[in-house]
Amino acid sequence: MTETSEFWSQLFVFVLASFIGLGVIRRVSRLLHTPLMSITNAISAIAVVGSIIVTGADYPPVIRLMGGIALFASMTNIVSGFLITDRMLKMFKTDRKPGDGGHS
Amino acid sequence: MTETSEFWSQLFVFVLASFIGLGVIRRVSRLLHTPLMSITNAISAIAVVGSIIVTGADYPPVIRLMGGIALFASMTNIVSGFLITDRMLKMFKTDRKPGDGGHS
Amino acid sequence: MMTTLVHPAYIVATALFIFALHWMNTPQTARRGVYAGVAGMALAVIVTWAQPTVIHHGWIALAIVGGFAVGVPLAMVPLTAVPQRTALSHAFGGLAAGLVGTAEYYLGLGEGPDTLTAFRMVAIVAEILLGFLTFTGSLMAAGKLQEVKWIPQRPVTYPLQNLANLALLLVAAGVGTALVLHPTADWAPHLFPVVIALALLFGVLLIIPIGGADMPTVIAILNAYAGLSAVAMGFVLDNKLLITAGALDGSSGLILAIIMCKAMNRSFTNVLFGAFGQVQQTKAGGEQKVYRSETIEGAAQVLEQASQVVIIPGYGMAVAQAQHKVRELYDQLKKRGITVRFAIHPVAGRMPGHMNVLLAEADIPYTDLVEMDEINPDMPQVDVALVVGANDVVNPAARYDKSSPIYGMPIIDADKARTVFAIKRSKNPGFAGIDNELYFSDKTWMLFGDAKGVIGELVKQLSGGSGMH
Amino acid sequence: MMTTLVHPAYIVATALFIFALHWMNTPQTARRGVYAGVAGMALAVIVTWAQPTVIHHGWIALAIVGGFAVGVPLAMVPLTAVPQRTALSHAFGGLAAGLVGTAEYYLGLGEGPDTLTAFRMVAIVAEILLGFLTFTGSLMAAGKLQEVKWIPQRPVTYPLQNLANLALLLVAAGVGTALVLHPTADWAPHLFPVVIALALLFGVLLIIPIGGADMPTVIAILNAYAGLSAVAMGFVLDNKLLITAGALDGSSGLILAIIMCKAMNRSFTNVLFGAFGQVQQTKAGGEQKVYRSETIEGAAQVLEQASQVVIIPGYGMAVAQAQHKVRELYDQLKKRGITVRFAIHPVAGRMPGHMNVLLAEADIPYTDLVEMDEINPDMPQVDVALVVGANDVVNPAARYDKSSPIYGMPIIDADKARTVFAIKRSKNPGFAGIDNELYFSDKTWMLFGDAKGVIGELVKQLSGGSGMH
Ligand SMILES: NC(=O)c1ccc[n+]([C@@H]2O[C@H](COP(=O)([O-])OP(=O)(O)OC[C@H]3O[C@@H](n4cnc5c(N)ncnc54)[C@H](OP(=O)(O)O)[C@@H]3O)[C@@H](O)[C@H]2O)c1
Ligand SMILES: NC(=O)c1ccc[n+]([C@@H]2O[C@H](COP(=O)([O-])OP(=O)(O)OC[C@H]3O[C@@H](n4cnc5c(N)ncnc54)[C@H](OP(=O)(O)O)[C@@H]3O)[C@@H](O)[C@H]2O)c1
Repeated sequence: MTETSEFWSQLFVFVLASFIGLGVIRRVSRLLHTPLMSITNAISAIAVVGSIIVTGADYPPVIRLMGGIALFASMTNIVSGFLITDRMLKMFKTDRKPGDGGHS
Repeated sequence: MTETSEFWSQLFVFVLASFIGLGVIRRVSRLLHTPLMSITNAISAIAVVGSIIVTGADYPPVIRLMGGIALFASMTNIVSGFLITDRMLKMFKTDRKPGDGGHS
Repeated sequence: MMTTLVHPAYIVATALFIFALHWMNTPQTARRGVYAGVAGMALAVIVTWAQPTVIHHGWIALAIVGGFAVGVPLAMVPLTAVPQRTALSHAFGGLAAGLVGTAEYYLGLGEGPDTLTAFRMVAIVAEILLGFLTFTGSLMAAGKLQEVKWIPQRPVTYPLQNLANLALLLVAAGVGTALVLHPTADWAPHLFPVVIALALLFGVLLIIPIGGADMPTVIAILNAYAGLSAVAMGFVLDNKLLITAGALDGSSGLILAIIMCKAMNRSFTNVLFGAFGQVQQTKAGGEQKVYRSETIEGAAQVLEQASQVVIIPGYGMAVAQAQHKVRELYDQLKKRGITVRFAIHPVAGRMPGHMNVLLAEADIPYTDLVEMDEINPDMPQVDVALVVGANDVVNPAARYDKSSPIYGMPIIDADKARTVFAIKRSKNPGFAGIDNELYFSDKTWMLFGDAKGVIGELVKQLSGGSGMH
Repeated sequence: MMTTLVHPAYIVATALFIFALHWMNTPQTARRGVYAGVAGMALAVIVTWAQPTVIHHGWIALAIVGGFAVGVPLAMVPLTAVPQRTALSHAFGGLAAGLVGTAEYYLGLGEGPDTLTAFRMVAIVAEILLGFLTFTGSLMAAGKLQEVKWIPQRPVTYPLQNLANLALLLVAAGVGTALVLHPTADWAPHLFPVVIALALLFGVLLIIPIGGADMPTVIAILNAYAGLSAVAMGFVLDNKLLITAGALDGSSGLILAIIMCKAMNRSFTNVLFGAFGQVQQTKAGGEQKVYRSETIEGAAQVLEQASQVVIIPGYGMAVAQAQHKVRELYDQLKKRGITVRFAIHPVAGRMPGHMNVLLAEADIPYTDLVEMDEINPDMPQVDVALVVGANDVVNPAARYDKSSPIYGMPIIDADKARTVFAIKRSKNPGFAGIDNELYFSDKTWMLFGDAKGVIGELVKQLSGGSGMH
């Protein structure tokens, strides 16, 4: 598969993914816009796969160092992103149970 | 790009496209399920692009003949599919205008 | 130049197709959807035709002209024939996919082994299997719907049928695998036609045991197959536009099939292997219960007195082509300040959305077409429920009679209305082939006769009588 | 083996991510969404780590441990700090993208010209530009939201600012183009850091002129940038999982930004280049109109008499952390059989959904949180509208005063209620920096003081008084 047609197939994926993104996000409940922000953070930290390769492959240390920092940054987003999302979502209840639902 | 990874990128596209398809079709108005059937017919006749290549390229006549028949078949679907869809959709009105809206 | 243009063009076409289906979500934007679809299609065709590899143009032009010559009349069929037309177009789609797949295989043979990689062969075999079985299967379905003489309407069943079909499928799969493993073996070119033959045969056998009335569901499933065959072609040609369009088509077929099965409270397997239509044969005929029929005059008077009328159309209205008469009735009643609404059951008629299209054709505002779930709560307040050639979709047995084949299927609560008029020609049952106690209820009055005729009479009465008011 | 496993794994991960966002469409399924997201992420990480090309594991493990060490505490921040945390995570995301892009470039240099094709270079340059400007930009935004000393809250403007920024952008683009055309020229490796520097600088300059209160919108836009940089990385690494996830992130940022701008009736350009917060400076201070304030006792009595109470929370409730007190008030009133609902304005607070999260934290059932459009029709029947630290979102000037900066922004019709109580600390204006005539209307009574304190008092009154009923 030639280099250009590779680009086009990537662009193709990007277009389809954007359609899905716009379609799905538009239907996210307004109640959950704050958690939405944090979960998309976490998901876009999928960039971590790129940094894993760079960090772990047999490359010059300086390169691998860059990868390592990137990996650390992404990992932070993943962990904090998912955790805080779940923490917020835990709070949403229909019927009030006495006591508090996860004060911070 | 290797042959297998080409396959995977096609599968990837297929998965994304199915997500879009299910998402979009589920929201089609119940009023329009009959026109929906005919317009999807027409759209899936995009297979025409395959037959155009086969028919027009410098291939042995028997191959090109198969392509030609396929092209004819797809073309029929495109034409009749879009035409009948539009014919049906023309009929849907909110406020009645006297006289008929496209009797057949 | 053209070769580079093809990629962006295909992306644009894909986007246009997605918008086309997206805009079908409301009648206001639906026609825009058609234009988007046409634009995408035109773009794709032109760009492809302009490819440098395309050097012979005669046949292409010829095929396109032929496509128009056949396509235009095919688009003019009466709306009652839409199911057949749809089936036919699936046949064409399957054929196209099968032929291109075949061509690709023999081309690959010419170019030598490296082109026919295992993965490519899998795609090709899948393409021809799906393509050709959709071809014959859809032809059979179209035939049954068109009620062609030599195609048996009633399900044809024989012992071990499903087993036989399964065996056939396995053989086809086996031969296919052989081809995948040794695509260039000298016996391969001769084995390939065998796969085609098996696929064609399988398509026929798949449809034979299914009753004519189940065809709409089958058509939706064949629709999904046709879509998948287009996807397979996309894999063979590494064309993502094909893959996407095929997937869209496939999802549509799948979703419609599911909706129908849900609304009929049946499962896929039951539709495909249940030989459902048989019930029709066994149960039909011989009711001894008493119908009470009403005269046109009487019915007309009751209608005039009503303030809330709900018309429940069914397959019978389609058969009788009564929608235009129904509209005249609608006008007459409206003139008298009576609120008239139509109760639309998801599977009334013989295809999804059947009633909506017919009534829209008769120029009835779609704002007066109410879905089952919305109208049922109001039924108790309704003075007159006028059942026009509907049967199963108003059969109360679906609510409680566990033995009934339609048990559990949601229905329109016609029996909750104060008075019910039911128009049908005879004492014969409907699609499900079972009695409908609604007709024997003491609030129901039958108006026997062809729907078109009966309603025509009603209109005459009302228009005639209307002067004296 | 692992190399073949990576493709299906990535496809599954993609699907899981899509489901994760899909399930966010209702609170019932939202948590399932989180689990799906975690599963997809774990799958992707494990499979990638298991790739044969990955031979050094020490640093990876270290970085992951570090990620947890920093990530867990970051997830424990108080909800009022969520905007800052979000901004910070965009900074991290941008940094990661930028670094990987840089690494890829220098790796490519090593492998020779054929790897650094034009298209690949475009992707790399886009990645580092987006990545690094998102990095510094988000840091600035976080700083402004955290109200860090040495980052000016108020917009910093200077003549020809936008022009200067534009020029800078053009320079960066120019240098980038040079790199794309001659990626392996001997000056290229030295020019590359220049692009990085420019991107970092641009990120700072982009944020400086924007007022602290506009940060939420800016954050959403930076969110979109972060997503796009992930997409660019996907292009560089030819990784479709990255492209998809990035696109999902990008759409989310875009849509949230649009929602906010719509609800504030402002345009993107106005937010980005309008230096909006300035208004705050010019208009703030010096109202001469008369406020009529009410005593806690009085307010408590009126509340007790009411049968319909609507609480309208705003940024002030967040600042005061008053949500738990608000809940106690809610309980007190409910005990008396009073219907209490919360009117949620789409941009109340400082981020989308801000109020919902705070009230949910206080364990108030989200079924009592009503959106603006739903509650407004009921406002005339409401006995008491209790405004808790909200200002702009209840400012009637938005309806008619063309000169007002919030003109045209949809508001909650607090002024339509029979009686209005407004809790705020001072006579200072809100985010938009303008007077709010609602406070001077003859049906409004001010309860000056910190929201937490005031509501606490109210609750004391009611709980104390409740005995006598
Ligand atoms: N819509 C779909 O997608 C779909 C798909 C598959 C299956 N089905 C099935 O089709 C059935 C549809 O229910 P339905 O109530 O609409 O139709 P139905 O149950 O098939 O009943 C149609 C009725 O119309 C009467 N009729 C036929 N021709 C007539 C004419 N010219 N004038 C007056 N009456 C006439 C028939 O009685 P006479 O013969 O006595 O006149 C029959 O009782 C359901 O069982 C559904 O499951 C629908
Ligand atoms: N939500 C978003 O996504 C978003 C994004 C960007 C911009 N915005 C803007 O932010 C604004 C939000 O409107 P809003 O009405 O929620 O907030 P606001 O207009 O900013 O008003 C907040 C009010 O709360 C009062 N307050 C502050 N601290 C308080 C405390 N501790 N106790 C009691 N009262 C306190 C303030 O008055 P005192 O200082 O006198 O106490 C102020 O009047 C809108 O203009 C919106 O456009 C929102």
